[in-house]
Amino acid sequence: MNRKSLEEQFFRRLTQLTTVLLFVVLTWIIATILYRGIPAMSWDMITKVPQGGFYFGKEGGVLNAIIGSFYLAGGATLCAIFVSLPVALFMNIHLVKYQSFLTRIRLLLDILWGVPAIVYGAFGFTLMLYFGLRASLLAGIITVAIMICPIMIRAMDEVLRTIPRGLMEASYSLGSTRTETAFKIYARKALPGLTTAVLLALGKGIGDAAAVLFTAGFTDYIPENLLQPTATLPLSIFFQLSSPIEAVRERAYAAAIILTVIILLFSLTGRGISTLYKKYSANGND
Amino acid sequence: SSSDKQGQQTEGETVRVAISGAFALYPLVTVWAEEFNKTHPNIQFDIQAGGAGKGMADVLSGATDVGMFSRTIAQAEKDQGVWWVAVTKDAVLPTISSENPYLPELHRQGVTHQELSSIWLSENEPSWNEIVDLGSSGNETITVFTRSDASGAAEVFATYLGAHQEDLNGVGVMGDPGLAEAVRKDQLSVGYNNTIYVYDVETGEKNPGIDVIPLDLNANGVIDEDEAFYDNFDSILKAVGSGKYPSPPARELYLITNGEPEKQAVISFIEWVLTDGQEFVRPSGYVPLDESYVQDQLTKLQD
Amino acid sequence: MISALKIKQTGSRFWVDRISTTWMLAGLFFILVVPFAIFLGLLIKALPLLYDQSLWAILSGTEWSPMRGNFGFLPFIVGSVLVTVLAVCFSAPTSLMAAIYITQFAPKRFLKLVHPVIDILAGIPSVIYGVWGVLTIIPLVAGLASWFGISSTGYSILAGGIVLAVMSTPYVLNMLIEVFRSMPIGLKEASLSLGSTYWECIKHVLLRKGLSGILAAFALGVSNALGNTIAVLMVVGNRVQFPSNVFEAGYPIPALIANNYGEMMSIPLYDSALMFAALLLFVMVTFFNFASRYFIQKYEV
Amino acid sequence: MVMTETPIIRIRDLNVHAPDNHILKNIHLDIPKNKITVLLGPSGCGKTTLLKSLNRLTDLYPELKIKGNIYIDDDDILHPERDVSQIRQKMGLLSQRPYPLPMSIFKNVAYGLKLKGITKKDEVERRVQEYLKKAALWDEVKDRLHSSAEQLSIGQQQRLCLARGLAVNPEVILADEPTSALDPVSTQMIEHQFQELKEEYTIVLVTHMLRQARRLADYVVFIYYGKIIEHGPVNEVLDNPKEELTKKYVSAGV
Amino acid sequence: MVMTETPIIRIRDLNVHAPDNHILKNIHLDIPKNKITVLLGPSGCGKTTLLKSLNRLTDLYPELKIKGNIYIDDDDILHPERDVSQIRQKMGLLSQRPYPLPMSIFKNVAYGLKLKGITKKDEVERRVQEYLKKAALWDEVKDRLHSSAEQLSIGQQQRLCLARGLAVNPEVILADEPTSALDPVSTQMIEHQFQELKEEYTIVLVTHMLRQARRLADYVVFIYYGKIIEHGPVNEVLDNPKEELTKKYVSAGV
Ligand SMILES: Nc1ncnc2c1ncn2[C@@H]1O[C@H](COP(=O)(O)OP(=O)(O)OP(=O)(O)O)[C@@H](O)[C@H]1O
Ligand SMILES: Nc1ncnc2c1ncn2[C@@H]1O[C@H](COP(=O)(O)OP(=O)(O)OP(=O)(O)O)[C@@H](O)[C@H]1O
Ligand SMILES: [Mg+2]
Ligand SMILES: [Mg+2]
Ligand SMILES: O=P([O-])([O-])[O-]
Repeated sequence: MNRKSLEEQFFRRLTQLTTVLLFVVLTWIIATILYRGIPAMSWDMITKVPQGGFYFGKEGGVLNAIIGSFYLAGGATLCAIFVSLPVALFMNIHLVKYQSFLTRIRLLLDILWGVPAIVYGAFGFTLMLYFGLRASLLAGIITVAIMICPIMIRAMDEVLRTIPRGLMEASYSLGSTRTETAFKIYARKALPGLTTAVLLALGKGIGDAAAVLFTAGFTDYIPENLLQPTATLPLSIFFQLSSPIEAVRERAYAAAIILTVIILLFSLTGRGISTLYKKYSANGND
Repeated sequence: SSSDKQGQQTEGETVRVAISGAFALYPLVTVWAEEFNKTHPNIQFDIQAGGAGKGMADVLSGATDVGMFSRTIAQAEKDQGVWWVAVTKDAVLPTISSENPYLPELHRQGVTHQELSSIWLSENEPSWNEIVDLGSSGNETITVFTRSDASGAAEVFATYLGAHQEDLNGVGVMGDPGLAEAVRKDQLSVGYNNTIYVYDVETGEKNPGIDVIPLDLNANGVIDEDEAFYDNFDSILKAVGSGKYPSPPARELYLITNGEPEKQAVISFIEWVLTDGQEFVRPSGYVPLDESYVQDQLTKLQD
Repeated sequence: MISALKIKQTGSRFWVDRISTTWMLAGLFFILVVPFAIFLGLLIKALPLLYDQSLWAILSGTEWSPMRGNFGFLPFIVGSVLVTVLAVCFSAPTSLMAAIYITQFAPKRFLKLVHPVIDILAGIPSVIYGVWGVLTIIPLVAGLASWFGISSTGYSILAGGIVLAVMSTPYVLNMLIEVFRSMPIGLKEASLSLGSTYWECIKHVLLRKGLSGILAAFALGVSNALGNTIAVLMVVGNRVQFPSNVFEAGYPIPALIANNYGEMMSIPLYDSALMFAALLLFVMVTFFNFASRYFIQKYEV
Repeated sequence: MVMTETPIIRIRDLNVHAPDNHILKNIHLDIPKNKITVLLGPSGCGKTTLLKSLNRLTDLYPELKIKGNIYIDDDDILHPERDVSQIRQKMGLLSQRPYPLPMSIFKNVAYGLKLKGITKKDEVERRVQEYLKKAALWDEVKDRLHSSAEQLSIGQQQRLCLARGLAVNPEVILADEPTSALDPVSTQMIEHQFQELKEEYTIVLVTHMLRQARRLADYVVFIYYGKIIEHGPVNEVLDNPKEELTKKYVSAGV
Repeated sequence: MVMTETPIIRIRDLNVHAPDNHILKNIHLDIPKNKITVLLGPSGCGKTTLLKSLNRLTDLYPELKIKGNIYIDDDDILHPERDVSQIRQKMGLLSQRPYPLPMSIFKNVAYGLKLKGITKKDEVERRVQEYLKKAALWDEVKDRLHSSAEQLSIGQQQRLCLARGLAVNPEVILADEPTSALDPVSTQMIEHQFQELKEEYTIVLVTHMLRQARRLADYVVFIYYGKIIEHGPVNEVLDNPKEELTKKYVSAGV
């Protein structure tokens, strides 16, 4: 009896400690960014595009990259949702009967998680040249969307898998079609988890520079249409970090703060919306 | 902001010129583009760094108009029809931490070509007293750093040592700033950096924490008067310009295109870079080309 | 009366179902084509190298000097495996523990706090992780090494593993949180009302119920780690060698690709070799996933 | 089943296998229209599986292998190509374990209406109220129609699912122990409801309460370990069972 | 409750609130030792919530606010610092909705034994068999003890949970409609079981079957909308109810 409660106490503490440790590390990273970035932060950073010699420590900001990242990550995430949500639902509703087929699909998707972003970049680059495109917002969106789709699908899939079969039965016995079951019941039931999946993929899409290095190009201007090249924050940060000027490297952290704030905004709105829609559902499936 | 830029447009349609390539040239080209824009507001430059090789690949595949390039152009690349023009020079310097315990000795004695080779090319890393005469002390091994990413600087430095980048030993660190940082932190290490990563462009002083190993060019065991030009940015740039600092590891930096440039915007930009543009080179921490050399390059452009 | 059951297949519901099913199928088809396309693309590009040298020579070779035509991949394979194994050893248990704490022990609003933090971390560019690693992990590892009496620059397999672990944590942790969050309360009730302690309930019931999800999260974490480039290459030392301990530098495959993709045009067979590297990584990930599938299936009830 | 009525559902040679279990064995059964057919049998004998087969919900369980024919309208619904979603709308199943949809109480019922194409707001409200009343749930939930249905008590969930199931207005109601979690008063009301419904609908009911069977059934089917042991009009089977097994079961009457 | 026996559980001023619902109102109740106390009341009146409070399973629902005192052997279990796992081991709850643990049938029962520290293989096997027999499930599952418990029929799951609950050998058994999904034969066997158990255990039983209450109960508590309306020895409450509400409920008897 006593041993049991000791064990319980031990693991409670252990998991707590691990969590604290993990969050110390994680906040440490965020703190590093803040610590180095705040001094370099200025209003110009978010209101101006780079002026001459920005990468030499002169005036300007990263508005081009902010807008570019919004366009690119937003566009790619939307495209990816457009593909991923239906696919994940399809797997868990239309294909429940074909478990072995599902296992294979999951295998393929998992493999895609392991393809380096740079290979997606090269892949997108080849496609882009094949279609006679130049580095552009469009090419970037397509590449990034292809890159984050597997992440989104698999993360969604893992969430949808936990929904009890009985709910599908309930929906079917009312005469719902599979589509209705998918989008009205399943998507709703799993909404917070789906949001997590989307945000996870968005993170990858907004933060990974390698794929866009090849396909989105870079520019100090704000793109006006899909065929123009676009700047992105990770690339902008990358270039600033490679500058010989200390002050510019510090600015990279300021840019990282901006990126952090953008993700935070996405995160809060995304999760906010999902709780709003999900208020009728208790936590934990039956 | 961008609307300002477009507001200045007076005539003609906007032309976009895409440039990509070497990190070494990236800051300077952004300055050039900005200055050039003042007189040619209808040209928009899209400039990105990514390494010399990326510039080459992009140019050859037609993904960009102009490449920035920071090492000698390989035969395989010439065979594919690349066209190039030198636009400025800079140099790669062997660097150490300013905390290095043997700094005074090093400054006095310098290192010879052969000693450098033994540091970067021999399988077993030498100790400090094999490089400099330190009496009984200095038997710690030298920590050798090298660039991990395929880069012009590394290739030029390796060429100086009679090798290729892939032959350089050492822990590979990404990027010039990364290498400088690694060298700065490890008292017993050596590395190599582009000049602008060693000296502060504004003050001309060496950046804190980092120092240069002078080259003992005549291998006489001491740094002579005319081998001592590492004090500040100006003197090293002058030495590079005059050829006192050998090339390699000094090098020319190029703009490249796929075949001879045809786009009018590209031609006039390169022309401007070789003429008016040269005045921005020195303040940015690069070495301007000789007058006569510029003429060479210009004729190259004109035929 | 029987015809009462015959329903005309008309109406918007029917069409919506048709259209959306087609759309779903098209999406699935599209996304399933991608791995094959990537595989084929890489294979085609890697063929010149395979014509030039025997596969065995490439895989078992230890010499890497493209200029001289030596393409030995063994050190890279070893580097990749080591870094990934280290990363998983760090991130899997911590993520699991943290997910358990966050979903089971901590007050509910803690999760609300945790979520944005995780989202942010998933989105921080890998260069930033790399720089952070250089600033903090490298000295730490160097110090640790000297404590063990080994001299190390800090740029090492261990540093790579740590940075990689931190980077894959948001993915693994997020998925684990979802796994635990979706556990039916009734299941907990069932175990608790038998008089199990909360921990016993977690250990015997929740972990088992979530087993396939947990393993899937780990497997995805591994895949993700195997393919990570920039951040790792900034701290791992990029030295073509077989590290004799974790404090030595190594050279994982993605780092090889990222370091050299710029130069591949200029050296014969180089592009082919780098594409082969990507292919190799692809095959390794595939192999790993097959293995983990097998493992998961074996342990599912 | 010897009966004068035309059967609405004809089950022929139905066999359902699980990997380690032969769940239903050679089921041959006709289900008459506008009658209440009650399935009786010990727990685990395969009643739920039979109901699910009628609706092809067995599709959701890959481990189940199902063979045989089920004709509705001379149409074999077990045919793999058959599109089942309309069949399911005509045959509402009230599952043994109630599963509220992840929405509010109101929307749970409105969902069924929406599927039928009823979307006008006041019409929906009127109907929701009507069905909740039919299911004897209205009084308890009228003040919290818009809170989550998942937090209802089990008995309330069962009634909610009944209301929802009635709202889609199926032709055949397959009810799997629909009053198992209900108190006598609610049970009475629901039974009354069923009696009214049978004028228009066909009802297949699973119950463990022999008295309920007596009160409601027109026909009774007694299943034992996956086999139909006896079936026929209620008084024949319950009052004069022919088989030994049936006798034993009936005499245990609770 | 006016009673001569020493109460094993004393509930004082228990109030449970949900955000939009006052579920239990001022519950004041003594539960006698070694007797069967039956909780009666319409669906949704709060019976399950009351049982869960006794076990502090209400902790799992953050939306529920619980106030008051529950003394077990003079120990207030609602005290936040109180270690509940011991309490829970003393008071086995059979939940209304059976939840098999995600393991084999055998392990489901063995799990309870393991918690008690019984791990010797043949001892475990013997006991698993014993409890499965007690729960009237052995015959049905003896050939597939090692297949997943989640695929059992609902009634089988209910009996499995009973077997599992008995295996931990609690002092108080809180049974929430333990026979709701069972056929008459199994129900009889389980009731018989309870009657034997009460020699050693205290049993609190929720049921909707008045006959079951009559057969089993020593004491009866009638709850209505979260309030205790009437309680007392079984014949007093069921045969001569004092309150109008109780009368109405009892007369509906199914
Ligand atoms: N977690 C919760 N949140 C909000 N309301 C709840 C919650 N749990 C129960 N309720 C409400 O409390 C009331 C009592 O529920 P409880 O489950 O105790 O009823 P019950 O008497 O067991 O009914 P039944 O016989 O149907 O099982 C119900 O009206 C129910 O809707
Ligand atoms: N998916 C499944 N896989 C394996 N066995 C199953 C599955 N579903 C049901 N069974 C088994 O088939 C038998 C019949 O189950 P079913 O649910 O049809 O019983 P039931 O007559 O409805 O019982 P109850 O009255 O307890 O609900 C049971 O022995 C059960 O264990
Ligand atoms: Mg059943
Ligand atoms: Mg209840
Ligand atoms: O210009 P580099 O970065 O390639 O030296």
